[in-house]
Amino acid sequence: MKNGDALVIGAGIAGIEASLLLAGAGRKVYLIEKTSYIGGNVIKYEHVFPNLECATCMVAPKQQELLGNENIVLLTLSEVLDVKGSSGNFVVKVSKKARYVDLITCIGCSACFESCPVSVKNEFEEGLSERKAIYIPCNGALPNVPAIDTKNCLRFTKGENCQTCKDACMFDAVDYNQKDEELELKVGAILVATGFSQYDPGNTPQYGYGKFSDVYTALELERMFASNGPTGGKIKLKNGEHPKSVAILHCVGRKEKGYCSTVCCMYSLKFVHYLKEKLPEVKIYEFYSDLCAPGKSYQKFYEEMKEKGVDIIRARELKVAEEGKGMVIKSILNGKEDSLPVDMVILAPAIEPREDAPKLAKVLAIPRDEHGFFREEPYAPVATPREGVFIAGCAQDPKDIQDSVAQSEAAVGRILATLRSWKG
Amino acid sequence: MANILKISKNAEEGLRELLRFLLEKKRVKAVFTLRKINENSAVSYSLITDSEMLKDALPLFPLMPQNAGKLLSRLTLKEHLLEPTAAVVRPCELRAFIELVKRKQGSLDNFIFISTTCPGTYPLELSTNGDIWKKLPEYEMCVKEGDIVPDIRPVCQACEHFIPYSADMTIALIGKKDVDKSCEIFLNTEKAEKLIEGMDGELSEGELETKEIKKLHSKRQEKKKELFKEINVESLGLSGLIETFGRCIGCHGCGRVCPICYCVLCDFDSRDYECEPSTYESELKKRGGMRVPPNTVLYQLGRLTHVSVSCVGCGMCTDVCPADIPISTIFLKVGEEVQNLFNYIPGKSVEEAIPLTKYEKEEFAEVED
Amino acid sequence: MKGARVAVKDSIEKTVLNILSKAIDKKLFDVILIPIMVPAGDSYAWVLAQDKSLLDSASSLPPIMSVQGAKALSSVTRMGKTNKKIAALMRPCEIRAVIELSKLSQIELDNIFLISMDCPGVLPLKDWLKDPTKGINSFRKVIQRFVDGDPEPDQSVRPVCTICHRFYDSSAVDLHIGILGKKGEYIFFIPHTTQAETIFAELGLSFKDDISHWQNGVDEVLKQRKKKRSLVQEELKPEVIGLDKLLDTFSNCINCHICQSVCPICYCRQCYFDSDKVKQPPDDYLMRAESKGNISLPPDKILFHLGRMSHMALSCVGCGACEDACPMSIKVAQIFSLIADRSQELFNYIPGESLEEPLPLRVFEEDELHEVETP
Amino acid sequence: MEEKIGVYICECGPNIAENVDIDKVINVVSSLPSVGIVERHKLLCSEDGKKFLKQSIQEHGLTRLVIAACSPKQHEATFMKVCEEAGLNPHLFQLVNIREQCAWIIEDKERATDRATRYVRAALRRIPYHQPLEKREIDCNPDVLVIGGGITGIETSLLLAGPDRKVYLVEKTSFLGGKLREFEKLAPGMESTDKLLKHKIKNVEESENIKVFTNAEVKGVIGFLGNFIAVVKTGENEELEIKVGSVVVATGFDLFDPTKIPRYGYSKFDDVYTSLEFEKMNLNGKILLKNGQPPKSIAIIHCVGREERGYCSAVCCSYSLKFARYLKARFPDVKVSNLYTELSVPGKVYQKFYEETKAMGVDFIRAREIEIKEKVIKYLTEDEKEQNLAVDMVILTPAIQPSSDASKLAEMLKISQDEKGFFAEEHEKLGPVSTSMEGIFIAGCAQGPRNIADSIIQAEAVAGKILSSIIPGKKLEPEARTSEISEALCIGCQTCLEVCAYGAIYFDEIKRVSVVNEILCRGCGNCAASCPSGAASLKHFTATQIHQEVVEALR
Repeated sequence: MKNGDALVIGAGIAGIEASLLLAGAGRKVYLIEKTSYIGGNVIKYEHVFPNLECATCMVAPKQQELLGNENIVLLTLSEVLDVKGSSGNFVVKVSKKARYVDLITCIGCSACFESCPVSVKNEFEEGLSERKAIYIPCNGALPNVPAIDTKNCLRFTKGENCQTCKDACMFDAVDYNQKDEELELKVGAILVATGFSQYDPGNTPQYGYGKFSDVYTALELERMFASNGPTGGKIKLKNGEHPKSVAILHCVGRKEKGYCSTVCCMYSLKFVHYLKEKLPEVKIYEFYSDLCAPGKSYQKFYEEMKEKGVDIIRARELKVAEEGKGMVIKSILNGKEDSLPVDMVILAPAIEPREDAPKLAKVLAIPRDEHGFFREEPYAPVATPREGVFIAGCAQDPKDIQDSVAQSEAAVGRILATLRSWKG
Repeated sequence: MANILKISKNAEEGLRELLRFLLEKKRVKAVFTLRKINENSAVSYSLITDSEMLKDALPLFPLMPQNAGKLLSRLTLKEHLLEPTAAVVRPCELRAFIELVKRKQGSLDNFIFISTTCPGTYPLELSTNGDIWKKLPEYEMCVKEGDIVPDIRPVCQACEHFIPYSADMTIALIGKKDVDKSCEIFLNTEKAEKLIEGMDGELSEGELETKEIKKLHSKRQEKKKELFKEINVESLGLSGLIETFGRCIGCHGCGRVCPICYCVLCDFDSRDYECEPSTYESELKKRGGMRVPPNTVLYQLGRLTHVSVSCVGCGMCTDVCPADIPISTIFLKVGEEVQNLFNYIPGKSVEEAIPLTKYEKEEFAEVED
Repeated sequence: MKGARVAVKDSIEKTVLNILSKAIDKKLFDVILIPIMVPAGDSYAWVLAQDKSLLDSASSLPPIMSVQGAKALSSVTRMGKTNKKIAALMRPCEIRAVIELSKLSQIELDNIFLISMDCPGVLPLKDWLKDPTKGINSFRKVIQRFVDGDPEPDQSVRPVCTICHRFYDSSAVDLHIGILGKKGEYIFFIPHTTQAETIFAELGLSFKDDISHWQNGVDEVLKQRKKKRSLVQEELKPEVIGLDKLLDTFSNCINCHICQSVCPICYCRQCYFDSDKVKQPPDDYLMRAESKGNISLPPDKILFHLGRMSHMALSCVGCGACEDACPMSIKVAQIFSLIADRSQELFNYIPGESLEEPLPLRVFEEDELHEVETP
Repeated sequence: MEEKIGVYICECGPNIAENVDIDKVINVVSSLPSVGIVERHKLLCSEDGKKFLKQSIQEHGLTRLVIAACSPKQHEATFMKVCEEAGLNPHLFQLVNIREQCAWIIEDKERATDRATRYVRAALRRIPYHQPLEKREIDCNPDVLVIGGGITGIETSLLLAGPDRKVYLVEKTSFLGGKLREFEKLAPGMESTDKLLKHKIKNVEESENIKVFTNAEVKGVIGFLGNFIAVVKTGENEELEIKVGSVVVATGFDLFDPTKIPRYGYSKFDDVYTSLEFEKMNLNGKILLKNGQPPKSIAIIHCVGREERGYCSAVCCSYSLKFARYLKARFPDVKVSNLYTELSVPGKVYQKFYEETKAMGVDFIRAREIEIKEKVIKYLTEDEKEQNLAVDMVILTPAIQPSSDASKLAEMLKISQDEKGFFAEEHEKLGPVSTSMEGIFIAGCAQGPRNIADSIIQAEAVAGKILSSIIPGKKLEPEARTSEISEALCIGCQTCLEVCAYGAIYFDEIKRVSVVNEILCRGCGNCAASCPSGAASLKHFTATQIHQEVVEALR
């Protein structure tokens, strides 16, 4: 008898959608998430193109539904160690790190981390703000239950007998005795929806990332604009002033990676709305090579953003250089050298596979393509050569939210079609 | 013989005094009466809880912006009053309310009814053009003399039920030469006597039904005959009705202001009376023409059958009719006929069942062949 | 635009009726919906006239508007389209109401042929009823003054008629009869649909004549009216700005809701404010009374008017039926058309102007009404 | 029966307890009519909190329940479940938010307490008017109607069809496979189409669970999720009635008509072809000029109609590259020039495909204001220079647009179209293949221009949605808080139909009234809000309930 249950790796929008559908079909779903929260990258975006809808508001209902669904076992702080067996009969070994906070008794009142003495950079906020050693990544994160970061907690690093968080908690939900676990799960199918990483612009020095203080990545701007972000939605330069002119550079790393990341043009245009909403006076320049606006609704979005007031410049050989006290964008414009002073630069870096993709590929014994994304079967875009293992979202190929959701629904289609006759 | 409380102030001031007393002594929670509500001296029924507000109250103002019966029903339709409330209403309004209560459209609980021997009310248009204020002196004169007040509503001039039947207190007005100096409050119930305990003013005994009242009664009867003659209501056949109601514009305003028309949705506004294509097609075949919207006279006849047994002749309908149709006169006549048939006086007593709701073995012998 | 110039015989009315009865003879229409004098001679009623003899007592421009024509037509077709070919001769404001009601599925326009006529206004019902025979004569003068092109409207008509700026044809009508421009010697038949052209061609009308006389006539009057309208409305404004003023203005209201029941646009079977939903337990009213020391009854006088306003203002055609029927002589129509003008402007919507234009509140546009957004 | 209302106030640890004087609230509330019991609890949403709640509901025999705690978003569902377990109809319960809307936002404890008391009083005033709404269950037909026999329709059918699920595949032409049949190869892999298509078609034709109708047309569809009845006119001109639970629209696309833009000279000059015409020529192995000669120089014009249609058709760039490869393969030294505006090669594979094609000696020219003359093309370069390009064959890549019968279909299925005429998805981000009509799905180019891989994804996505929502034997549980329309009061203006986003209201032509289909209704309340006479009302949110609540809150 084969097993109809499923394992979903990655609790981003693709993973969430797939889990909900599978659970709806009456299948038991194990949802493995590396971090302590669900929602992946989408919850970092205040607004999403082309409707400029609030992303967190958009996903929250699905997150709530997921947390409340009895068919779904959510395993946060977890990773897949090993997969044995074959389609319909996988045996998966999962390591689950302790959260040290009880998911049921904690009500997310935040009393605990207010009292924590440790302060470190908050990776969720792209390091633009600090967090405690017991923390939730941002307001509104779900599950609304903090986790202890053992790499920084005095108790776990220095062995000190600090228990301010435990004392601060009225429900005594903090439990230092929780242990990391290893679980063995039996499932019939596996869906990989581990998402993407952002190309590190440091690898392309000409963009001056890290060199100039006011050169930011797309994700950094997203958080800066986010109302629950480090600046509470204020867009400011390092010197605390508002930028008067901003350059947005497309295709950062496209040449190096050798592919177009599909979504940069659209979100870069979305930034026009971000900037104009907060700073109506700001001058904006978009430097791009080829406009990528495929599909029925993106051209319109392009035109709407254009109307908000932005110079869209097609240029080559972009460089961010120093001139006087400020920055300039050097480029080749219609064959001529050109130079434009700006006081903020936003980079649209390529989308690339996650660092741990190779490891996971190995564990799952599925191939990756030349760029390191998981490789689909020809004209079976969610299938891998290993029967019973499926892929969806940006783990397979750069794509926008709509296509990620579609692909995760597609994966569910495949899974349910193959596991149809087997007991759920 | 009934007990009387006499206050040496003019009737209206005295009544205000009484109301103030009731409010301040917390004998009642609220007072329902006519009140001047703004500088345009618009007068409207109001529910007053703060005795201060009584200064603008005009409890005896000769105007009926709405039939109070309808308002009291609106007030107590959902639940009965939990605390005592004094309502100053005209006899016909009180009767209307009682008719409504019989139909479960309100509740008498915790009401204290204060009424008057009613000289009648002026048509609404006199209040809109302000003339009503000029007429007040003449009104007071006729009241003292016990005459029919000129220019009041036609049906008021013909009203025989101007003595309240079931009021707790009655302010004697008609034929009282000293209404401008003293206020006679007849205490008809024990409840009434309890309520005024401790109020200044002299207690005495007396009769409400004076000879002036009887005089006025017969004057009104005469007037009624004239009124009916004017539109020779007796000889109004169907054709007559069609003629009279011919100018009806179908606004159903008469029904909307009629205290007895209590339906949530009038049958004649309901889907059942919509005109299907087939309806007028056959009509056209038969007659070659058809008036639309249809049912103009049918509506009036329908209302007549529904209302006449309980019509209290308050005259609201005529007053609001945009087409100046003497509806109330016709209803008064038909009402009288029907009510006599059952010797039923609408709103006289809450115990008396509505004729159409009870069946007696021996009835309508006269209509059997 | 071209039209047919028709010489007036006896009177404009006779000329028009004459042509209509011909139309019946020729079976171009089965029925004419037209105001006909009631037996008592003291009013006009809408009649579906199939037998053309009925037209003898009909009137193309009756002195009064006893019932708003749109109400008559909707009572005929609300339950479904008619199989008879009906020609309806109405005033422009009635036609406009017809168009609005058809958008609200209260009128089924299949087989209905709409004819409108330049309108000098109507007499207030009450005035008329004082002496109908006198009324007929005085209204003749009103018409004459109008066709003579005197831009100043006769003051004996409804107040809103004196400031009416839509007294001519709406583009949604099939045929319009222009009586302005030629001092009543000629009138103009102006077709808006090919159907109109073919039908009236049968009656020997050819639409080749120049109608600039009529157009000029309309423009003349229109100029004056627009001025007067804004003037009068400016004077009215102080009476309605702010809730207190509004309360005063409506303080005489006795809540009879006749304004609503005669309003062609108020098409609800039962008004929300007559429904059980507005009836509350006594302590509701007591509570409200206590908060101010008193409460005037019924409690939702002003609420009713505001509610009605918000429901129908966008479609209000300013016919004045409400004001005419108000037993308390409140300036309902004048106030409503003042509000209506503003709200219709907001959506640049002209009620009854075209059948295609959807009702503003039924269409959603992503960026609309920015002017009312709070930044 | 005697009403007995239970009131439970959650301390939510310090969250509420610290900012609200709960005892004070209890004092006020206890005296209110038909309040049976008032209690406080440390944390009602906790396990023992829920147990406590369940017990006290049963012990005290409560008939209605008011809980003052956090936002309904947080725990309404939680407590409704407890009610069910305790045997109390969950709609006889009202959750009062005294945390987010009170304790957390009002500094001053006294004010917060007063506010909390008001809210609880308001709830107590409202709850007597609650109706015990019942859950309903309806049968649900698992079978599927797929409209359109292209690759998308085929893929969907194959995934869905099974012993427990019949699929009816309706194709208007005489064959399956759609436009794909005319493509020799597929970009970017340049695999032969047959490899992909042939066996799929075979599988469809052999499957006993898929009934294929060719030369057929769907005449009408009525019903709702789980219970549709479709009328199909078959090739034999008979009309069949088919019962299905869901409908998939995969009707593909049409090409923009280039004659609409005269400057492209289509149908004016010889040897100007559309992409589909060229695919056919290539498939038949004769890419020849009208004069029978093989072409020496060919221009591929991109973005034909992009401006007019107002969107990028997503696939033209990549198939233009494919065309270049076709040509290079047949005539190694033919000159191929791509005249493009923006090169759109999204995703991990197409850039390479482009670079390799370019390396084969294919020209790429960024050109504007293209005008085609006899055997020559005039255009403006990037730096505004006029150029002439002599070619003997031109291939136009016209925009992808909705198929001609889209509007007819949309009307029949009551699904909406976007401003470009494609079928509109339920939600641009989260509902790419769903529509506003539950049970009706869209996939492939019918929803918007996309390539084959993405069309297949959507086909699979539809399968995912259907397989996970319509399970053989499983009943549907429609929303209980639906709206209702009073037949007596409705006057048939149909405003409600216009504002209903779920097609849940239909008009009864005979009675001339609007009627709510309670299975489709999601209880959004649009109809209730827009009905001028209040004939439409929303269960559990009736005018009276809301009025009572508001009045008490303001008292």
